[in-house]
Amino acid sequence: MDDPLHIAGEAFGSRLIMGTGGAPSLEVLEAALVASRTEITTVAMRRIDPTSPGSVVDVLARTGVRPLPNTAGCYTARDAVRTAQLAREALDTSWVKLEVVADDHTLLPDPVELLDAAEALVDDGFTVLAYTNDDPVLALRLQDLGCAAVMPLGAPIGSGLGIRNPHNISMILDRASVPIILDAGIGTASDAAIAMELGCDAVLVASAVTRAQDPVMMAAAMERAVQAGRLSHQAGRIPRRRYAEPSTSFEGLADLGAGRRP
Amino acid sequence: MDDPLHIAGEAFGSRLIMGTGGAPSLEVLEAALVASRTEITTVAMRRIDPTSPGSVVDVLARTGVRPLPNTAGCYTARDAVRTAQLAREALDTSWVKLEVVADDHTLLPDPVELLDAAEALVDDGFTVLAYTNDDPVLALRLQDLGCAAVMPLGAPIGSGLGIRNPHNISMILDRASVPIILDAGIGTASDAAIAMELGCDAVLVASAVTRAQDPVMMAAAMERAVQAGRLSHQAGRIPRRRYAEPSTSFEGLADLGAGRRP
Amino acid sequence: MDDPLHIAGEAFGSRLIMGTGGAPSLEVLEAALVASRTEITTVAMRRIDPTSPGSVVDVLARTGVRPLPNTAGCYTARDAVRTAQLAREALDTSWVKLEVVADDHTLLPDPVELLDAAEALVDDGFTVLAYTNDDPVLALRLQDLGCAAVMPLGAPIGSGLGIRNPHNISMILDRASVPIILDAGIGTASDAAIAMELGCDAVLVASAVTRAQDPVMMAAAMERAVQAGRLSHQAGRIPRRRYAEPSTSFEGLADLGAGRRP
Amino acid sequence: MDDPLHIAGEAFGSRLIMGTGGAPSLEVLEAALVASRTEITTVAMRRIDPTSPGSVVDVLARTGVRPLPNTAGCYTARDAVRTAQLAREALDTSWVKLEVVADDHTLLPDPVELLDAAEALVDDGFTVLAYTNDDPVLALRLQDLGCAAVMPLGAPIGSGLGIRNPHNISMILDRASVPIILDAGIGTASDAAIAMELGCDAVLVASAVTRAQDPVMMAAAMERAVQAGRLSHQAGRIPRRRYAEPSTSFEGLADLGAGRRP
Amino acid sequence: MAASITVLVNDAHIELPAGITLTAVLDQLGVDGRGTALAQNGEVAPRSEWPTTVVAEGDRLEILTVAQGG
Amino acid sequence: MAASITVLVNDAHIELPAGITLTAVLDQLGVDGRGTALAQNGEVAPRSEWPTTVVAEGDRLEILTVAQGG
Amino acid sequence: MAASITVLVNDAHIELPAGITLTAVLDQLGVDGRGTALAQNGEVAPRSEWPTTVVAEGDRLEILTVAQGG
Amino acid sequence: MAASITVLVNDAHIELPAGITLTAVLDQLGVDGRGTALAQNGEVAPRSEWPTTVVAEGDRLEILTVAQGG
Repeated sequence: MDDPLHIAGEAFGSRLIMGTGGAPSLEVLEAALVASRTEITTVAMRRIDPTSPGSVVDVLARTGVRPLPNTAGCYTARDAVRTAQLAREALDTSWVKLEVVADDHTLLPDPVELLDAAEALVDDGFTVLAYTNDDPVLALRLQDLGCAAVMPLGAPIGSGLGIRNPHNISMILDRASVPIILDAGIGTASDAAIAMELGCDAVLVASAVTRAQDPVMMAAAMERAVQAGRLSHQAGRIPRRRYAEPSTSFEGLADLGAGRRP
Repeated sequence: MDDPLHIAGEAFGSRLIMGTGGAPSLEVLEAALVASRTEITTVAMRRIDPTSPGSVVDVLARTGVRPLPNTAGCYTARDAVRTAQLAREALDTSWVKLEVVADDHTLLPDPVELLDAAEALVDDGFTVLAYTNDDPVLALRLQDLGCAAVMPLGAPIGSGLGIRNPHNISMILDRASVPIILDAGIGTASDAAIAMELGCDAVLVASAVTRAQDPVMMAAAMERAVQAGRLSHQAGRIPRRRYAEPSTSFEGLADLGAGRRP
Repeated sequence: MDDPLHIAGEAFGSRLIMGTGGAPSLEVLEAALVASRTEITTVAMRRIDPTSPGSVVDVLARTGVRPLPNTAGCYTARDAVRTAQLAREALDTSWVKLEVVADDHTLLPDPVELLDAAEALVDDGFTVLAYTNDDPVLALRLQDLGCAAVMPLGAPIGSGLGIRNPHNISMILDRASVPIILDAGIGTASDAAIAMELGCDAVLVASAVTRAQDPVMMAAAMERAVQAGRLSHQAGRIPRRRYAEPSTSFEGLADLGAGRRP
Repeated sequence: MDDPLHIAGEAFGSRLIMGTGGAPSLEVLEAALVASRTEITTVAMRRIDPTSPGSVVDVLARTGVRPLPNTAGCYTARDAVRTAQLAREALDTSWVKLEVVADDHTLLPDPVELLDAAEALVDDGFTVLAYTNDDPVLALRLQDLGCAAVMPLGAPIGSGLGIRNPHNISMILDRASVPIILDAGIGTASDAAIAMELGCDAVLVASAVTRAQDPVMMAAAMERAVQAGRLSHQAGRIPRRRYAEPSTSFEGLADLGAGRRP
Repeated sequence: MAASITVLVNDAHIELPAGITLTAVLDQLGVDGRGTALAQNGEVAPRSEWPTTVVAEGDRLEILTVAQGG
Repeated sequence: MAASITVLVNDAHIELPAGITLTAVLDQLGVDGRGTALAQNGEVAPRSEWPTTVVAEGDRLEILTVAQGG
Repeated sequence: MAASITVLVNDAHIELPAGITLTAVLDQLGVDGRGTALAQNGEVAPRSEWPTTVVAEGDRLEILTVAQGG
Repeated sequence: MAASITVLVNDAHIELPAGITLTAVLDQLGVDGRGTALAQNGEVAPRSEWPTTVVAEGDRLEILTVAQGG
């Protein structure tokens, strides 16, 4: 595996994590997961619904993509911890994408509850990937508490506004000792490329793919965008210059009898 | 060939055009051309240099990439036309990337000379791909004169500043009836993705690849970025929203005994 | 007069030029002109309309603001020159704001016709203030032809999109030997401040004031914005830093018994 | 007093708050305070320095500007509360600008300590103006705790990076029931104008003025910028349009014999 | 004749035989155990204890499964 | 009895006395001369020549004035 | 003969007469009381109590004043 | 004894045999014809005419080839 992503000692070949939420059907979801080449996908815990045909469980089984349960819908540390514990029973995994939001209008994290939940889950043996805002202080606190990855947002969940504050993401990266996964806000492929160029270790997309007009094609776009951004980050871009720098040398220019350059 | 790019009736599988200028060696150039998967590459006409080892001609022969001669270094319509005619003899091609610049500090096109040269070359049977600034009026004039493609800049050549004025590029696309190829200014992979997401038909990169710290890796990055941007453009992105839109439904949320959402 | 603006040897105390177009009434126009403290205002030449009550002429007379006739609505050099000559007769002024547009959808200048008209008008003794796009090459040509001021746009007329390409404006300023007046595109007060901070010598606003919900209040806003931007440009701003720089010194910090800074 | 700013029941004529930190001398500070027309200025509490000539106290007395003590340099709620209490004794004021930072590299607030300090100070009868990051959740919590004003940053203190995330500031304003004062990050006059146009109630500047090359001139710039932004916000800007909207009507255009508009 | 109990399952009142185990509850409701978790009166019921855990009158059960989520 | 001529003023046909000067045309139309300009058959008519310039049958006159403009 | 005490004032050891009040400490140090605050052993000393508060051997005093701050 | 001529090739003076053709010039200079173009006195020399085009005393030749370019 070339240039793998390491989280909590495990290696992944893809740096794109896809969320399963928002897909119009399980068929589309499955095709998008395949097109995205993701190796990790987030799922939620919800009450059984006997009327629903098929199951995400079957999609996971067929595609072999590893599920990462989230705690979406939790407003308190207590609920988030309980939800993580239930997910551990359901999926036999101690990995959890921790979300503790403050309200359902912004879906922004509640800093105090988030820190409490992260601490409790780390204590309980979980591998915690923590969804957070783009505050460098909160990101560092989560890292110091023992989170396995920190997942700052680019913009509110589902907003498609891209990375509103690249400077904050960049400051988070400066002090990162665990993987930083850009989560939330991605609207289009270039947003994902920009995240990787900033130096993020991976990108999570859900709505941007599942709610695109053509989710499968957008999944393919995201797969390439994450690769493009990663390669570009590692290849070392040219510096920005105020004025032009010819890519074609003036040396050996022909004298064709007309005026030469001014 | 899936979703080909058509220029003057010919179809190309890649939407990335690579320039050959600026590469540290012919070996690196060749490897970058291969990594980029480009099918067209720009070259210049310069005086023979008996001391130079190897030749771009050999690289073209080995890689099979089609050369597109440019008129870089020309400040007048007269010089540009003469250079195009020489290139036609040298490479047995009537295709030309037309550049007529105003000064070597900005390398920005001279609008009047550019229009004159375009008209003369079209009259002389050339297939003209015209490098221009991002002025929607000039782009339309070039199209109306019979250019086969219009190549607006994102920023000055070699500046790496990206697309300074997406709104202008977008206005150019609104009235385009020939391919619009974003040329000049690309600094990194996400810039190329953004160009394609705006709706450009292709992207040309030279310095961004050849002068990157690792040109071959950057070529691979650009290849994916152009694909990512194209697919994303066609997949139909989600709308931008001011507030959050949950990707995880609240329906079926468990009642775990703690406070519910506010 | 403090820090006057000089155009063609004349000095002005205000660096804001207001256009008269778009105002809901002559009363509002007059009040806005007064609030703006402008000393120059653009007017158009149109056929007499015997049914129209009052006249811009009266507003000019009462406010004492100097009229600057424009050539709005002209698509050719010939029409623009003729219009300028008529305005000279009507207003006894050889000053003209030269506009030669390519189409009425973008209202962007036609570069070739614009250059022709500028040359003809300079030859005919006019003091030409030339409305242009933000192309540094075209701006330099107009300056070299003898224009008394160059007026690059920030964005299309009436679009309110602000300064789409500050980098181009900045390159224009680098080579300017005549006043550069930011014209078109201003939507709000901060846009005008930004123009002045870039180093522009003056700003022209029309729609941004006359079509605001409260034109008189917006005129007052623009007056202050232009001053703010000018003063700020001259005062020398602080450098941008990646990290914080305390404005409060840590020296002499009390020891209050709790933990000191980490 | 026209359009006053109300904080905790008191009215102020100026919407610019100036910090005293960073000025090269007390003379320059005094002149800048006068030029800024501010009515409130922040000060710190530090150990007496018998060697320092003159005192901020004298400057306050002469200018009549109301001091607002800050808790700069505090990393814990305990220290911040103690510092506020000392300032109350020193200046006979129960107003405090609360700062509790996480580290001296970013000077970003520590969310948990900040909330604790705010609660304790409100309980102790203080009028708390709380410096915070741009997290809409934290801003709402501070407001709900009884802070008299919330002061989100635009960028790190002293960085001069302007408003990095206008979308967050805008979301904070959507839910504000107390004055929102943009604090930290302002680098130049247009930044202050933008803050006011977003709808902020006031702006605080320190380094942007005191460390400018000419602090007194920059203070004058800021005074106008805040007015410009406020007036502009209230005047109701024109909508943004993709294409041009003529400010000069085409009606009554002369027929001068040449080609009419296309 | 077996007595029956009333249990609150996902907020719905359901009648079940007295002495029923969690495993049997899932069977009776036709729930496939894959990807499923159970909370009994707000406490997580470990999967290993489902076969031996008895449900009592008035118990609150939450039966959750994996669903689409961002 | 004075002969009359027909003149195209701002695209409208108007009947005027033969031999009328530009100054008299403006008077007759009630046009205040301030801020006004005249083109006769596509050529600018200098203000100083209005009193002495005679209008002929079929002439095209453009009478312009200052209007609001951006 | 008056006894003296040693007090830590802003981290510096200073010798002062025994029984000295806070007000007298400020006087002795030449500190203008305007914009000044005092903490004694980590606790805020209210201005109203300065004249009557006595300083003891080993006390830690913080004497603060208004300074430039952002 | 063959006469010789002096020709300006890419700004350098070169002595060549009188009557030499363009094709022979390239041979003599060791220039591989691939990707090569020729201008004679500012005019493009079509490749098809190289074998028959004779170079004269004082001619200006530009011999160009494909080079790296953006």
